[in-house]
Amino acid sequence: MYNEEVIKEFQNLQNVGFLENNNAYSKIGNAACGDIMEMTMYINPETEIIEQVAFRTFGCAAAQATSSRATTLVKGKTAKEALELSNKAVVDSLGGLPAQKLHCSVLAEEAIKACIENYYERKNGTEKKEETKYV
Amino acid sequence: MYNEEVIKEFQNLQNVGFLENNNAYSKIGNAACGDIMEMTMYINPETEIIEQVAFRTFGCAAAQATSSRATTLVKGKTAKEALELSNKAVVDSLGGLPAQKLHCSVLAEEAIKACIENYYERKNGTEKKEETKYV
Amino acid sequence: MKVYLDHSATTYVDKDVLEGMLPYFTDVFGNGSSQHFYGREALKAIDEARDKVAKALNCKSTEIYFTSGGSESDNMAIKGYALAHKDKGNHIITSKIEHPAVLESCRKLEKMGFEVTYLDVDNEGFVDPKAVEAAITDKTILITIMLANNEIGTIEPIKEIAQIAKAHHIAIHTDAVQAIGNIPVDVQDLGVDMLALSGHKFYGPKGIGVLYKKNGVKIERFLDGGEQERNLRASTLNTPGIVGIGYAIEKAVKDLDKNAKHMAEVRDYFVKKVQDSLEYIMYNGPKDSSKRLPGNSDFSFVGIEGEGILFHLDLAGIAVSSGSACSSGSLDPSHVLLAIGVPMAIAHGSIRFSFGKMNTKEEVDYTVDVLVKTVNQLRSMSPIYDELIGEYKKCIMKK
Amino acid sequence: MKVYLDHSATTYVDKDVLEGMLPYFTDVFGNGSSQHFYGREALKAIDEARDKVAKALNCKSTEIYFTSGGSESDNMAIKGYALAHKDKGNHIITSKIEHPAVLESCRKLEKMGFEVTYLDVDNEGFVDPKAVEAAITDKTILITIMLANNEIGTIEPIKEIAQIAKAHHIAIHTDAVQAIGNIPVDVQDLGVDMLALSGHKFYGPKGIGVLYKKNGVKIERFLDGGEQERNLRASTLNTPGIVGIGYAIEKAVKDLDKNAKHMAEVRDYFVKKVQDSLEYIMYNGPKDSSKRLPGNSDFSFVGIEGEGILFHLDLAGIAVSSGSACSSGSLDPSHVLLAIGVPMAIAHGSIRFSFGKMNTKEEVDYTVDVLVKTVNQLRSMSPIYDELIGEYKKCIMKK
Ligand SMILES: Cc1ncc(COP(=O)(O)O)c(C=O)c1O
Ligand SMILES: Cc1ncc(COP(=O)(O)O)c(C=O)c1O
Repeated sequence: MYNEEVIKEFQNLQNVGFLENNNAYSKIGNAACGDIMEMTMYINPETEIIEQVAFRTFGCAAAQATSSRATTLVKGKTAKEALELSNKAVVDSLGGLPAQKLHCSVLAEEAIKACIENYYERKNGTEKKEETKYV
Repeated sequence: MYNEEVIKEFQNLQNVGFLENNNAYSKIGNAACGDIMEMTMYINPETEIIEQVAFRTFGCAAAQATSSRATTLVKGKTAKEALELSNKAVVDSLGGLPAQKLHCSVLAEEAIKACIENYYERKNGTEKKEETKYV
Repeated sequence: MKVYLDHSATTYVDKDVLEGMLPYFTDVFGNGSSQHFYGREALKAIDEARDKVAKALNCKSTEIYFTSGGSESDNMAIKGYALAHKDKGNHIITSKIEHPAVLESCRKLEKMGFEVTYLDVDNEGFVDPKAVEAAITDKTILITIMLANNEIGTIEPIKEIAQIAKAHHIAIHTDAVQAIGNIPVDVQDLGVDMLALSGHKFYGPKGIGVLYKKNGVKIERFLDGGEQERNLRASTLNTPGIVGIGYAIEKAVKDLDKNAKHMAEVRDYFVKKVQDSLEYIMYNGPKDSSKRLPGNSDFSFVGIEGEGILFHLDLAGIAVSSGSACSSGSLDPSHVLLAIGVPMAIAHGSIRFSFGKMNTKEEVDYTVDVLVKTVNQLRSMSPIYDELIGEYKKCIMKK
Repeated sequence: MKVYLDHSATTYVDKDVLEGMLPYFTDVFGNGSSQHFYGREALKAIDEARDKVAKALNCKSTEIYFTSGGSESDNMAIKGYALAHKDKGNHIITSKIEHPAVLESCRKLEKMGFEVTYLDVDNEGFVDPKAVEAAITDKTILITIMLANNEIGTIEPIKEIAQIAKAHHIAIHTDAVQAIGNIPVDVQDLGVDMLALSGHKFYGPKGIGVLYKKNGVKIERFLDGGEQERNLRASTLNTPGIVGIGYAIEKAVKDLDKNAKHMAEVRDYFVKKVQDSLEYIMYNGPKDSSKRLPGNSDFSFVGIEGEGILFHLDLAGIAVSSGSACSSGSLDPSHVLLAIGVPMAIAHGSIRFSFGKMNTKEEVDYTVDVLVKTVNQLRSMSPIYDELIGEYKKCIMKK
């Protein structure tokens, strides 16, 4: 059901992991629904360019492939540019996903947005710690 | 669904026809139900032996085979003996019939009984002509 | 000599159709719902078959549902639509000459509080579109009329009836089980909402059927369980059957003209020969060949009973049907023949000869030979032949 | 290397079973209801298959009904019995871990005014006969509990439950789709009134199933139409499918001990290897092998999501199932795992490995190698592995 491109991405996931030196963090989703996405970035405070990005996920193959692809698409872009990234662009770049898997691609977009929001919150000192609920 | 014996009887029907010189006649059944049996006999008035018997039928293969067999079974018997002939005996002599065809064998028994009754009625002058309804 | 003239009861699976099915029993055996190689391989074959069926019927692949046969397709369409729309109304219109799969589905709905109008047909089996329109009430939710009759071959004016249904915002289902492979079946052109097919009537496998359901038409699920067939028909997909019906329908449509022409020619040759050789017979169904299935012919032989004829032909290697295969073993004469006005006693002496794409004129010659001998023999031993000739004459005069 | 470990989803048709079926597509192609040579030939094969099934289940041939699969058999039994006995009561008892064919049939009945008790199971999936008895009211007409579960292999105490049903004059149906070929299935010994089978789960064809119904037990017809199957299941008989299921069940019963022993051995070898190689896993289902299907194993791998595992195994040529094949594509974790108390997030990381009669220990070695690598890789990229270990410990303590 997945196309070649998705399978290739899944077999060679990019930017997997956790950046200790992050200045942007997000964790979204719900384990009870089978989807958790965690993202860390290092965004250059001068240029606002996303210099490093990493993700970890508890999610299906589509979630893994789309978050991998999404991270490669935002790496090297500015935070502003990254905010423009739509899940459609990620899916298109992978050559499409089965209909019932499209919702998974939204996770990557949401994680990036939440991550960049977190960067601005931290910068502005407005960050609030929320507990993740997963059961 | 029919056994060999029934098929053989069907292919070599005995006593088919109409006896012009009959002294016993019956016609039973209902064409709307797909079953009509007509029987004629010549019964020796002295000995009461059924010397000749013939049948015609508008009916299925089972009706044909059982009436053929029934006539061979009563031929040469006395009217009294013939009245004892059960449809079971006819069916047994043919080695059995499919369950949904058993009712057809009753026709032969009934035709023989009606025919012999007709013989007695004619003899006693109590015969009444009835019209056959078939539609 | 063996002559099979019962193609309306069932056909054999074409050799190449069977060959196409074979890998799906043993090698590509996965469950089409499984998320792995074996499942995907099966699903691919299923998708391809679905596309073939959709192409043949001129609709979208998402409008094709695989079932276990024509009967299930009829049940699913009729009960499924009625139950999903019972808030809108409780009236259904059908005809007196439908297949039992339709009639019995309607009877089941009657038990549940629905009302059903069983329309009369004329003496050739035609439903009158005006009668359909006249039967419509504000409670009518569904019309179900067959595209072609299985006993007497009548091709119903479904296109006209569908236009009436549409004008009144009523859904229309048609049982096309006997039509496919014999006449064009284009759901757009017909304008129907639902349509039923059965694989074994057009050289495909038994135990597989199709329901076409226009997108947007809501029905309640009939077979409950897993989420197969877009959650409308549970049960593990029958891959070999589905692949088979796909190949069969592709072939049926490709060869339609050739086969129909051939069947009509052989059938017409047969009908003429029978009519030339025997008197006091009724040729049941449409006289106009263009309104009759090309392979169908049906005769009543006055004065004799059908099973006797059938059995004599059978002993001579000729396979035909008295009434429809379904009702054989039952004692009632065909409801279809009664509906077109054949008197009861004459209806009992009826035989359907249904031709297939491979039948020949030589087979016809042999069959007519045996038939004529049989009919004459049985008539000679019929106690009511003369009386039934009278019935026959009255009936002919009425027509 | 290709390894098929999804035999509970479906099996291939055995070569000799297929060979037995082949003549019935093309040569002996008649309609089993037809009154001629072609029909009789087909009927003879059907009768023989019916005898084989009856013999395998230890019942009379007149108690066997052929359907289109396990789902239809369940629908026919449950809805058919309920509708035929609605005057006696409107309460049905089933369990929370039934197959969707049973659960959805029950839900449909609820919509029609019936009441259904969905019994809890213990943490190995067992239905407690005492709970069945406690659930009985004076309105209870039917109990339907599966003989063996398709996900976690639990063999339910049907014999005991049937005794309770009998004592209360309540009918009992059992879904034996997963049981046949794996454990003995004897309807007399079990004491059930109805029992469902599906051909493709024991090396027979897809699209064919069996309903055993004890003589005297009344049900309403589900599939309406012609008078096939003693007027209880319409539609032209699927001769090749019926012949196939006949051969398959004969073989399944003959080879039962050998196959079950082999499967249990390979399965046990697999389970031990997995348990020795990975920590924080849950082996779902009965620990006692004698109460578990010999080919079944089911694991939850804490901290990761099932599809990822399934996909990695698939890329390595290994076919397994996450949850049941039916619910794949859906987002809810298996209702069975939730019913036995697996926490939601952990249930998501579950895989069923179901073994067949031809699987080998070499295949197991390869599978465990790939599995261990996969689980470790996915755990390394899981953001909630550590947290879920906590969940897991709590859950284990509760048990
Ligand atoms: C007109 C018509 N409808 C429905 C059916 C039912 O098809 P099946 O027996 O394959 O379910 C048949 C044939 O039996 C038929 O001729
Ligand atoms: C326990 C159980 N019941 C019923 C079914 C339904 O069988 P089928 O899909 O062949 O209709 C299955 C398998 O899918 C099953 O595992």
